[in-house]
Parts: sequence; C-alpha cells; structure tokens
Amino acid sequence: MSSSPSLNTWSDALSGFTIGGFPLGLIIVAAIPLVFIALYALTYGVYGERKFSAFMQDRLGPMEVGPWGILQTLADILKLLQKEDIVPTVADKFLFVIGPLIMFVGSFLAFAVLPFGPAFIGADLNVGLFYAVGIVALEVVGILASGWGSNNKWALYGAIRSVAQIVSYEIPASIALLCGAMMAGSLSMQHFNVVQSGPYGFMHFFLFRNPIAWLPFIIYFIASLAENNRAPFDIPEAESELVAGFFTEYTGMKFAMFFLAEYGSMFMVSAVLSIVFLGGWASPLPNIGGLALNTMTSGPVWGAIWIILKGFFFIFVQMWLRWTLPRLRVDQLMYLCWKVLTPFAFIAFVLTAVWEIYM
Amino acid sequence: MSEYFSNIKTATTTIATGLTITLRHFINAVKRKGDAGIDDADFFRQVDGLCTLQYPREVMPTPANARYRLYNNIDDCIGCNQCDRACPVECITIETIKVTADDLAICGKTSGGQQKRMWVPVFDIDVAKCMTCGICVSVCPTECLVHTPVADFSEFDVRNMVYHFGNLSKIEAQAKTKKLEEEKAAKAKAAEAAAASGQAPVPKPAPKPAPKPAGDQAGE
Amino acid sequence: MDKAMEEAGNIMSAMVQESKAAYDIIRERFGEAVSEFDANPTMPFFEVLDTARWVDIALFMRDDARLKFNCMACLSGVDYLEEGKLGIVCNFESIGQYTHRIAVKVKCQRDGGSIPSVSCVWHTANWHEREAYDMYGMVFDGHPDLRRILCPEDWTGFPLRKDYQVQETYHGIKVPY
Amino acid sequence: MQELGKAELNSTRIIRQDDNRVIIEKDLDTEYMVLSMGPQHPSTHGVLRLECITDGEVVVEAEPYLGYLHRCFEKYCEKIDYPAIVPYTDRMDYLAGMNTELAYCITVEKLLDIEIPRRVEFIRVITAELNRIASHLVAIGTYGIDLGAFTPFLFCFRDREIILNLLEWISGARMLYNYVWIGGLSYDVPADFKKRVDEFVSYFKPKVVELRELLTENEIFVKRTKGIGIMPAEVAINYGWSGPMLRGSGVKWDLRRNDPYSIYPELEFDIPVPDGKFSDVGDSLSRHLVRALEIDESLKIIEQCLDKMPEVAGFDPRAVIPKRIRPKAGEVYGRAENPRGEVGFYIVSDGKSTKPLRCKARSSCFVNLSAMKDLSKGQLIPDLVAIIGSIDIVLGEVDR
Repeated sequence: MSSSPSLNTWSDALSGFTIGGFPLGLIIVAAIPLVFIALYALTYGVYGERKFSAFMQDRLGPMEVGPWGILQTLADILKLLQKEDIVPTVADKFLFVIGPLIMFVGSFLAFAVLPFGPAFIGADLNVGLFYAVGIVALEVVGILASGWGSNNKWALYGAIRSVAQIVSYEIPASIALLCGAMMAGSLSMQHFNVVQSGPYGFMHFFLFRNPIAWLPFIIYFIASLAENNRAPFDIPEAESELVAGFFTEYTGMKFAMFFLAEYGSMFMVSAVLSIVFLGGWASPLPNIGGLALNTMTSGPVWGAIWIILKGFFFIFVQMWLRWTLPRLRVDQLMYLCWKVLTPFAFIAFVLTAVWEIYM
Repeated sequence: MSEYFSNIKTATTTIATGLTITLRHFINAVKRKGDAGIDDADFFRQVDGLCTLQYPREVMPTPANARYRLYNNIDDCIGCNQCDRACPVECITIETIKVTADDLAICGKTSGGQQKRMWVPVFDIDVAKCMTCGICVSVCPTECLVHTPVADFSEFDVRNMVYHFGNLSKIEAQAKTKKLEEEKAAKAKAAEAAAASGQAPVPKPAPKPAPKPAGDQAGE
Repeated sequence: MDKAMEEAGNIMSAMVQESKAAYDIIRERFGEAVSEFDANPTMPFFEVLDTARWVDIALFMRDDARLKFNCMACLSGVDYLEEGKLGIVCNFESIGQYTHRIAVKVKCQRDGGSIPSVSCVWHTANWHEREAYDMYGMVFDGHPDLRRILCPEDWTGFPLRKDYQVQETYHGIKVPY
Repeated sequence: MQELGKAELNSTRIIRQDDNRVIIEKDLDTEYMVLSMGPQHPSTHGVLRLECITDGEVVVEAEPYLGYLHRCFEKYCEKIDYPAIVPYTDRMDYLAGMNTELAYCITVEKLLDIEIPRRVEFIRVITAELNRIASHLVAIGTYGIDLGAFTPFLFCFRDREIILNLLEWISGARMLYNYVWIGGLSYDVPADFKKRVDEFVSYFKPKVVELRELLTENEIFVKRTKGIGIMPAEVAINYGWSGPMLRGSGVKWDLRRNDPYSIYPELEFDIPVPDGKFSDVGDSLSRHLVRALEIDESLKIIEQCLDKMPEVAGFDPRAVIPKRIRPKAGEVYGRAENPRGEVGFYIVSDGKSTKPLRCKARSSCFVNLSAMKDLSKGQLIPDLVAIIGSIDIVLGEVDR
C-alpha cells in the first residue's frame, strides 16, 4: 500500500476540487489541520492535560461541566470569548495584536507538511522537514512581538528568555533531525514514512533499525520540549518568577490563541518526532506468519490513526514530565543546550553518518 | 569530565525516579479516598487514591466539637452579658430588661433549673465578625451559647450574617420596659414610704443597658 | 517591683546568676554608665543610663571574649508614659559561645528624644529599630535607613504610644471604622 | 584612581585620576530597571513587595517593603485580656498556630509562675509537633512551586490535610485553634486520639520518603538550590536568624534544646544541621533539607510523647487555669521554637490590670526576612525566587 502511486491521493483529489474556478478544495485541505488542532486542543490538549495532571497529583480534575467534566473546555472557551479584550493603553497596539496571530500562524503553517496518513498531506514538499523546522521558528517573532508590545517588564523578560531559548535549541533539534534525514535519505515527510513502513512493523522504524538512532531521538525530544516552552523548560512563562511571562497582559481570545498555538506546536513536534524516528503513519504491528497484522492495520484511515496515536503518546510524555519536574534556571538551560545536547547531537550526527555509509 | 558524566547520570536517574512516582500515582488514580471523618476508626484505611472531595455534594465531616457557627439557645440564656464582655471582636450585642416580680413564672427557668431574671430582647451575633475563638462559649454559665459544627453558612447579603436570638419582639420589649418602670416607680414609692417610716431597704442596681458597639450596622 | 527584686535576690536562679556575672563585667568596664542590675527571675536586665555610650556598650557586649552576646534576639520599643520617656528593651544571648542571656533597657525623652542606633553592631537591630521608630517615634541616631516599616509612609502619629490619637481620615478613608 | 560611584544607576562611571583629572566614562547605553515584585506576585508568599533594581536578569539590589498585612497585633493586645490574646497569636503565624500559642502561653505562665499538669504538657508538645510538620509541609510544598514543581505541593497538602483534621478533632478548629490556654488547654484530647496519631505516624513515614525522592533528591531541584543564597553562620547569627534558617547555616541551635521549655528536655531528638556533603552549608538547599529532616525528628518526638503521655481518668485540662489572669508587675521575654524560628513575646505587666501594658511579638520571619537585602545582591531573578522560598516567610507573622 505504501507504494508511491497511492500516496497523497485524497489530498491531491481535494486540491483539484473547484467550484466555478474557486479552489474550494484547497481551502478544505487547509481547514482540515485547523479543525484537527482545534478539536485536539479542546479535548486532549486542555481537558486531557488537566485530567492527567489531576490524576498524577491525587486530584479529580474538572468534574462539574458535563459527565466527568468533559465539557469543561467548552465552558472555558465560552468564558474566554466573553472576556473583555483588553489592550493596555501604553502597549504598542500593532505588535500587541499581531503577536498571538504570528504565533498561531507559525505553529499552524507547519501542519502543511504533516502527513495525516498516507493519503493526506497538505503539501508534500521535497524539503518538508526543513520547512517544518524553519516555519516553527517563526513563533519567536510572535513571542517577541507580544512580549515587547505588552510594555510590561515581566512580559519583556519572558520574551527575551523565550527568544534566547528557542533560537539556541533550534541547533540541537535540527542536527538531531538531520540524523533522521540522513537515515531516510530525503527531507520529504512522506518519504520518511514510506521508508519506515514494511511488513515487519516496528522493526522498520529508524529507532529500532539503527543502533544510534536513540540518541538523536532523545536529543530532539528534549530540544522540542524547550522549543515549545514546556516544563521543565517553561522559563519564558515561569509563573512563579515572571507571573505569566510574555502573555502577562493578554486576556480573552488572544490569550486562548497562545494556548492554541502551544498545543498546536506540541502536536507538531510530537508528530515530527514520530515521523522521523517512529515511522509516522506506518503501523508498528508486524506480520507474524499468516497473521497479517501489519497489512490489516495499514491504509489511509489506519495511517491517520497511527500518527495521531503516536503524537498523543509523546504529548502524554510531555505532560508527564511537566507535572513531575521543577523548572531549570536560564543559565542551566543554556548549559544543557550548548554543553550537553549540542555536543551529543554532533556525536550522533557523525555516528549516524558512519553507520549510513558503512552499514 | 567524570563530573560531567556523573551529573548526566544523576540527573537521569533522579528524573526517572520522579517519573515513576508520578506514574504510580497516575495508575493509582482508580482509587478514591473515602469520606469518613477523622473520628472514624477506619480513617487511615481509606486515604489511598484521589483525595478530592467535590464540595457541595461530598462534605468533609466535621467532628462533634468543631467550633463554627455560633448558636444561642435563648431559652437557657439568663442575659448575664458575660459572653459580650469576653468577646475580643465585639460581635455579640445583648440588651436585657429585668423581669418584674410577677413575670418570673412566665419567664421561666433554664434547663438547669436556674430562675431567669432577665428578658433578652436583643441577642444579636454578627457571625461575619465572629472569629470562632470559643471564648464566649467558655464563659457562658448556663452553656446555652455553643459553637455548632455547621461550617458553611455563607450568605449573599452580609446583613443576613447577623443572627438574632432575642426572645422578645420589639413591642413586647417596650411593654416589658414599661412594666419594669412601673414596678420601679412603685418600688421607689414604697421605698420612699419606707424611708419615711425609717427603714431604708437596699436598692438593687438596675441592669445597665448593654453598650451598643460602634460597628453595629452590617456591611462593615 | 522592689519586693520582687528582693525575693529574686534571695534565691537567684542559675540563669539570673549567669546574667549577673555578665552584668558585672559590663559594670566593671562602664561603671556609672549603666544602672544597677535588676535581678528579677523572669527577665534580668540593666539600664543604660548614659545613652551616648550605648553603642560602646553594645560593641563591648558583642566583642568581649567573656560576653560574646553575638545575637540580639529581640528589640522592643516601650512607652514609659509616667516617666515621660520612651525606651527600647533589647534581649541578648550568646549563640554557640555561652549560655548567658541579658536584657538591656535604653530610654530617651518622649519628645524629640533619640537613642544611638546599634544596627551597625547587630543587623537584627536594623529592622527592629525601624519598627520601634514606626510605633513610638523615637529617633535612632546613626541608623542607615530610618523609615516607617509596618505603617504606610505617610501615616501620622505613632500608634503604640499610650496617648496616641488615631487620625480621622487617611487618603479620604475614614480610619476609626 | 578613585571611583566616585555616584552616577552608578545610569552606567556612567566618574573616575578621578591621580592628577585630579576627572574622566567620565560611559558604558554602552544600558540602564538598570526597577522591577516591583509583588505585593501581588505568585512567589512572594503573600503580600511582600520587593523593589528590585535589575541589570537584565541580575538583581543588583532588592529592597523589601512590608506592612501590607499589618493588623495591629501589638496595639490590640493592650486592649484585651491575657487569655483573649491567644486567638490573635494564632493569626500571626497562621500556618503554625499551635506553636505560636504555646510560645505566648509559656511566656505568660512564666510571669504567673504556675505549674502545668504533665498531661497538658505532653498534649501541647504533640499538637505543637504535629503543627510543625504541617507547617514544614507547606514550606516544602510551596518551595517546590517556586521552583516550578507543582506536584509535590499537592502531595504535601494532601498529608497536611490529615494533620489539620487531627487538630480540628481535638481543638474544634482547623487552623486558628485557640487550643493552648494560659495554664492549660481548652479541651482534653478525644479517647481515640493517641491511636489515631499513631496511625498517622505510620501512614506518614513512607510519604516523607516519597516526597524526598520526588523533590529533594531531584537533580534539577538540587541544581536550582545548591549554592544559592549562601549565608555564613556568623552573619546569620548577627542577623538574628533562628530556627531552620540558622541551622541551615550550620549552627546547632534549637530552643527546644538550648532554652528548654515544656517537656522537651525529657525527649530524645536530633537537631539536623547540614554536613556540607549534599548541600553547601548555608545555602537554600541546606535550609530546605533542615526542614525536611525536621519532619522526621518531629515524628520521633510525637512517638515518644505518645508512649510517655500519662493517662489521667477524668482529666480536666482547665484545672489550673487561674480564674482571673492578672500577673504580678514585671517583665518577661519568653520564646519557643517555631517552625520558622524563634517566636518570642515581650510582655510587661503593671500588676493591676488584666491587660498587658505592652506585648511585643518577636516574629521569626520578620527577622529572617531582614537579611533579604544582603542575600539578593547579584542573584538572578530565578535565584531570588529560590531564596525567598527558602526563607519560608509567612507574611501574617512578618507584619503582625
């Protein structure tokens, strides 16, 4: 099924769909990830995180709105919509308004190259991975704009910290992804999946196929935590130090926008991690003898399920870490980046290259 | 260099330990703490698992001697004013009228069998001010003033936080005051007569009206 | 007070004896600058009569090898309305060196009186002197930063003086509510 | 060459050279920023305000401003009777009400010179130590929050809740107990109390281990606190530090041992001081460690008290409470070891009135906090938060 002709069939068909010259299909292609982000952020992102954290802390979590509180996020959204949209009088209004938008757009644009299964991808670029890494860095601009535009000292601290952090962690993250690209021999997102799928399921995944792959895998995971400002690297929004960091002054839907962007990029990095090292939409189940588990669990729909499941697993790990660990200090964060992750990323890079050439 | 690697090692192991602990709690989340109170013998057998109590529906039991809302059993109150004097925050307001001789039977006795000698038309407790220290309860001679274990008595209007326990309505109180004055006048006459005849009975001091605290109005 | 002193003088507890020994050393050094020792059983103390020498006495108490009162446990302002004076009462002890403890009183005039600051001797005195100034209004000469600490900066009057009258309004808010 | 550091705030250095020429040296145009931290800030533990002068992330100087929670405790004491002050002492250090009550009551008892029944002393010590554990749990939990770890905080509060239940059961109130009275107690403990406390001790011991593994031994936590805010022992003594703060600096000083009160001389317990292996002596981690270890010691004390507590049939804890508390004229300074350090009361009685002439509360946090200005110099903002957390202030006690 993973042969090239059947790739991207759904998205190609959709993008060709026009009504009277109006490319409605293209809009639908773009709308699908947006709807996905919204739905996932509502359910798994906010509600899931609250419940997971509650259970880890011996609490119940939201219980009031709906059975087991499942409608809590909807109630929150309604509340945020009703909130007054305050723009501080001394704020730089343009930057203040544009900040959350840039952030969300940055995290949303990366979904363009994210394959939801073998049959659907927004744009199968041949430099897909490069594009994803690059476009996510756009978030820095949004954070800086909102932090500076707020005209608030805490927000400024948060923004400056955030920029320093994200820009630094781009390096180990990119090098770690480069290891994956070397193993795949391509930068196309679909190609990663194709080379990692096969009848033996997880045995084809780079993480299990290559004895060095665990190193870039872990490095990218840690670096992606930092890029998303997730704990233990949440120093830009460190609530006990900087009140709320770069979004101190935001209310209402602009505030929700930051959350949407954060959950969007959380899924983004988790998906990239699973695509590059864990086969993306490829089924991890092997064909055992006559029991064709792999063949049964492959296909466009199964592919979408697999990649979302893998993404959700890593999001769970991110949450798990967040509710366990204290926060690093700014200099320790930089120490970790420049003195631990970057050297190890180079080592992984060299070893992978050697492995790919000689093995 | 060895320190560098040992740092990485301790960091990894301690983070892993932390992660196991939180995961253990996550898995243990199928259990829930029971709602038995501390005076229950099984208390420590039910403290495993999630410990949230969903407040209006599940309430943490308060022990029998818990000191929360003040309650005055006015039938037993003899209007001695001790609680008012002892209260550090002046949340109790008492006004008393002396019972005339012919009303003693109507006024009745406390449950302890003590004859009540005071009408208590005003016995107001501002529970919003009360800090539940229990000093008034400890000085009460007839044990009619008690803290009940009712912990939740919030109100939408702060004026409703003033609890009235007086046993006379305003009109009744006026009548009783009038009666007392008449009796006093009669007594004074009798005393005058007695003084005229050379025998001076010792006049009993009339009870002072309770001083009205400055912060009587609600909303302060 | 005298009666209590007599009683205490007869049966002086070990703690008071230790204080007395410490006092004797100070007395020997400073003579008439300090008052007689009040050997009451609850808080033995002496008074500094010559307030100008208070800092010298404090330094001596802290640094003398036989005393080593390296810790000021407490400094309380007191209003002596009948004497027309304000004062401070300091409790000292020696952490890690000796077990003796002693209290010292320093008094000044009620109006415009001042006491030398010992915040350079014990850091504890810094905030405690600010507090005493805040509550009683005596000036501590040589204090590095004598401001109000608990009351707002623009509060009028010194609340713990016995003759304190609360101000009517504060920034348009009625004060005695 | 002599530097006239006057214009330090706008990064201009005025240097007078040996030949009396004055050079004005201008740095690249950077400015210090004044950052007002608090009174509404998540990690100032209440309504403390720190005015920080910052150079980027580095705090050049932090000046604490107090008084937002000033409730005129000392003024009020001059207006009410001795026993009525007890509920107010609860409200000073609201996390350790029992300990503060005990400190106040032993002070007045010193002035009254009355003998307390032994059973009362044991109950007082048990409740005080339970309250010490509860208070340390809050200190440790909120310290975790300051450093970004939220989960230990909730574990701490879960266990503190049980202690509060225990104390509610005996005193009738959860935080503001008014349980220890001058000369006695307000009630005797319930019949099952001993058994329940015993069960609590065995329930709580594994939780302490879990807490240690989750927070204290975590490498990130250690890295965040080790070597931060080091206070040498001598300076700490000079600042009048007491309690875990002073012991964190390596001074073995505990009023339960050094100025014994109640029945502490009869009990066996250690005074934990850092040995400099796991932490640097005097840093934030040491202070945290001392608190964590003191929980174990308190459990030890409680166990011993439960063993030794005399059972008296028909015991009346109010038996020796004087009918009218009017101490003879005199002054007293009494103190006790609170979870946050030495809490002392300086009481002057004129011998005539039932109200104290002067009642000064020596608050431990007030004194501990006064070193903030020194401790904060040259620290990063995250370290400043770590230092405030390690001081473990309760603003109710600072401002009184």
